[in-house]
Amino acid sequence: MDRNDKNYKRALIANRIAQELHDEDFVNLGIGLPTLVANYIPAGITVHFQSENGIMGVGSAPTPENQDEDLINAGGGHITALPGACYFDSATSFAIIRGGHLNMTVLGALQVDGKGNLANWMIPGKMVPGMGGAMDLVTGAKNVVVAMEHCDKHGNSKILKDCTLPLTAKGKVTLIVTDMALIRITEKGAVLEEIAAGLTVEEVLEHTEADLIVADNIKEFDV
Amino acid sequence: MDRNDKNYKRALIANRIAQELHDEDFVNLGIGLPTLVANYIPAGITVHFQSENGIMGVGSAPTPENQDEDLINAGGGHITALPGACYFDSATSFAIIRGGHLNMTVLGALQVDGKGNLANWMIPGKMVPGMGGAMDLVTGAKNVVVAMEHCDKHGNSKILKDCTLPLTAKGKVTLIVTDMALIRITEKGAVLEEIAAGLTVEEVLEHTEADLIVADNIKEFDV
Amino acid sequence: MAKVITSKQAAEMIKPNDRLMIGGFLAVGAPELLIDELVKANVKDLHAIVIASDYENRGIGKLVANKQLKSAQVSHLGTNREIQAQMNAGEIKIELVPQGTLMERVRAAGAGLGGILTQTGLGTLAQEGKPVIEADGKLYILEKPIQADFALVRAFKADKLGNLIYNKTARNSNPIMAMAGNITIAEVDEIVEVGELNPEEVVTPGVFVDYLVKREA
Amino acid sequence: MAKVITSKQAAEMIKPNDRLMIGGFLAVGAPELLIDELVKANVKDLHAIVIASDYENRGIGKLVANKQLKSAQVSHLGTNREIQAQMNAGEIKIELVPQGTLMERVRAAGAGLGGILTQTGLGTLAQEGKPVIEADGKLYILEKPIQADFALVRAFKADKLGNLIYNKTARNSNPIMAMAGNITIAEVDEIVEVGELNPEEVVTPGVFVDYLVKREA
Repeated sequence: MDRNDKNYKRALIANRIAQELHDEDFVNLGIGLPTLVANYIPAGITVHFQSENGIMGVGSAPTPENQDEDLINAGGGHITALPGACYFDSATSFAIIRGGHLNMTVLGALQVDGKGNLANWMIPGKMVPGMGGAMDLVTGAKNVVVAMEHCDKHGNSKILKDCTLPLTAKGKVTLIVTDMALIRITEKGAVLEEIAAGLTVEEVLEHTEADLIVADNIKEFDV
Repeated sequence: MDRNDKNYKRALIANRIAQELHDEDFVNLGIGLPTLVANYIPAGITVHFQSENGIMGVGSAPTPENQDEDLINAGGGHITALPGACYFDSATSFAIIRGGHLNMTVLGALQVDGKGNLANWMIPGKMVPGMGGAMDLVTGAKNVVVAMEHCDKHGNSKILKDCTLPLTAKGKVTLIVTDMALIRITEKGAVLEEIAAGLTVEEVLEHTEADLIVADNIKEFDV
Repeated sequence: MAKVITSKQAAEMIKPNDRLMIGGFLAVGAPELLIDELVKANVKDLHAIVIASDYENRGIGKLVANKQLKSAQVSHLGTNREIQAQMNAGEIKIELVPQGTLMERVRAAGAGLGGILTQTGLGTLAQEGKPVIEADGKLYILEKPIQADFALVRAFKADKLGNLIYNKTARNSNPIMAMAGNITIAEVDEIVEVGELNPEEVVTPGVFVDYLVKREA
Repeated sequence: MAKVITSKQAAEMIKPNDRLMIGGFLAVGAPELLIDELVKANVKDLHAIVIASDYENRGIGKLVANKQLKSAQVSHLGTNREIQAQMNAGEIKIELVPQGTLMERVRAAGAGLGGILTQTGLGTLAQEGKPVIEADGKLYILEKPIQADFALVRAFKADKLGNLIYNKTARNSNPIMAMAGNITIAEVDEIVEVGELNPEEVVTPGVFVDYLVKREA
């Protein structure tokens, strides 16, 4: 295994996040890396995946010949519907999201900070894709998990003291999982609870701009 | 015919109101006298009746052996559903009502006044049944038609200068039809447009507390 | 999976001072079995959120007759003399809420809204004590969400995931209340296997439903 | 009865400066036939209310590519470079609206609400220029209804009364927009006789639908 391999990192992050799931959780996964979480559901538990375009019970991707043009996820990708799935309109879909009925949402980030602020929807003057459903998801889900690489391609920390990009939501992130660390946002601050195997706490702190509280019982990822 | 017979009066009022309906109108009828309007739909037009407990396409009353315990109107009476009827939840039902999607609602009144104010939901210290859906209907429907006897049992006008009972809504009534008169609430005031056959304008004015503008082309009810 | 429990187990979860949304319209679509069990358990000091107070011997009227309600948010009392008597005697505190407003306030709780603006009730007693807000030149009453510890609803069929479908006008307030209870318990005629409901036909997604109680045949 | 018209007749109703809600999510559930006809008619200066700007050759992206939009209220532009280019060039005015807020604002228009309170967007750019209101100790953004002259929606089947059902995730924004258009036009695969739809299964009651356009086989 190559710790610097992008696919290795993504698998590590997705796998660790999957361990946070509980039986019968209702979960929304953002596009990209977060989608991979579905591949690592712990044995013996059932998790229900929602997609904000109007389905609960998202199944795996269909084979090309089984694609249905009227059945997609919020990323526009073809999906299947599991037995027991149901369809609903967008207002109901966001009532589920905003009404606190999702146990978890997993999203990518451009930046996140120690106060639980998240920026993932625009870079002024450069990229303005719009927030889509991200602001609703981050504001409404019980647990808001950020899945991302710890540093950007220049090696700079994406976990800042203060986000500098326009926010998606203020103070709503509950957990950050990167290829280096698991950081929980608590009332006391951002707590470094786990580090990836082979790393030292010092290495993680060095690559993190935000102030971290190092947990007494700090552990290695168990994935 | 006996002009003082209650059933005659009710039939007259219902019949006259029915002439206000247009083909393909969506209508909510209150319980009691307003319900009778459905019996006088002009030939050649189709009217769709909603009941606020969650149905569009109310049909006539069932025979006792065809009653369905899960199929009632807002008065609690058994109904039938016409072909093409559909069921919806109460929030959608009131979205129809409050969103201006009904062409007409017909309600009874304890009092109404020349400004289009309506009181029909409580008599302080005496009768407090609650407003049910009346406030929503009167606020939301495009045309709010009051169906009632012109005077109370003591012979006093129910069409007042100002309502004295707690209001159901302010300034929302568009038409008042009684056993004596048809009065339209306009921006200029309450206009006496029609009188029942055999009455004089003076008799109507005598029995009406509210100030009325007598229409130039005043007519007799054509029912 | 929604957990299948007995009506007795359901009633045992409910404690004095709990806030209950109870579905139904003049007792049609009311969870009669759950109500009967609550009457048996005789839990007092409950707060009810209901469209109407139904009849003394049907729907939530049975809780009224057994004097289990200390307060209610309700749109219509006209079919139940007992609740009017208790109200006049100061034994039950009633907040009368226009029915459409009641449904939007319940929906707001389920959908995570902090409130809604409505013209229903403007210039009437329903406006009393509520903020009036101007928006785009018009006045509106700001109506706040109505929360509840439990939503007790009645449906026709459930699958084991808690997806619900209803029967005719017995649907009424049930789907809206199902969204809004902290814990939602659905009393149903039938529980079918996962996959047996048409996914297009589901009215209440199972995500809103915590427990199922099956009516006896 | 909803009036059955051709897509051409539908497009002819729409004039410059009209406000159009158009259903669909990344073009799934978009009324493609109506959009094509609008492109043909080449009506300019339209305002669009849409979840996403879709793709240059699918959904409302086609109206963008043909430069028929002067402005839009939309939650996501990421799949359409053309709209981003037009935005950067000042040719189209974009109001970005969080998707859940967008749906509630559309629903508010259809349901006669003066607005809704939401925490989505608090402390972000989405809050700019909007009233912030305190209710029960929490802050909320007051979001106003979004009105439209026309709602153009896509459904699977209609009956002749305009009752609609949808197919899978092609449902998305369509039922909400159908409630809210001053005039609602539904593009459907099939029109069946009155009574052929199961009344329990109808998603959009016909009262919301003015015109039906049947897709060619």
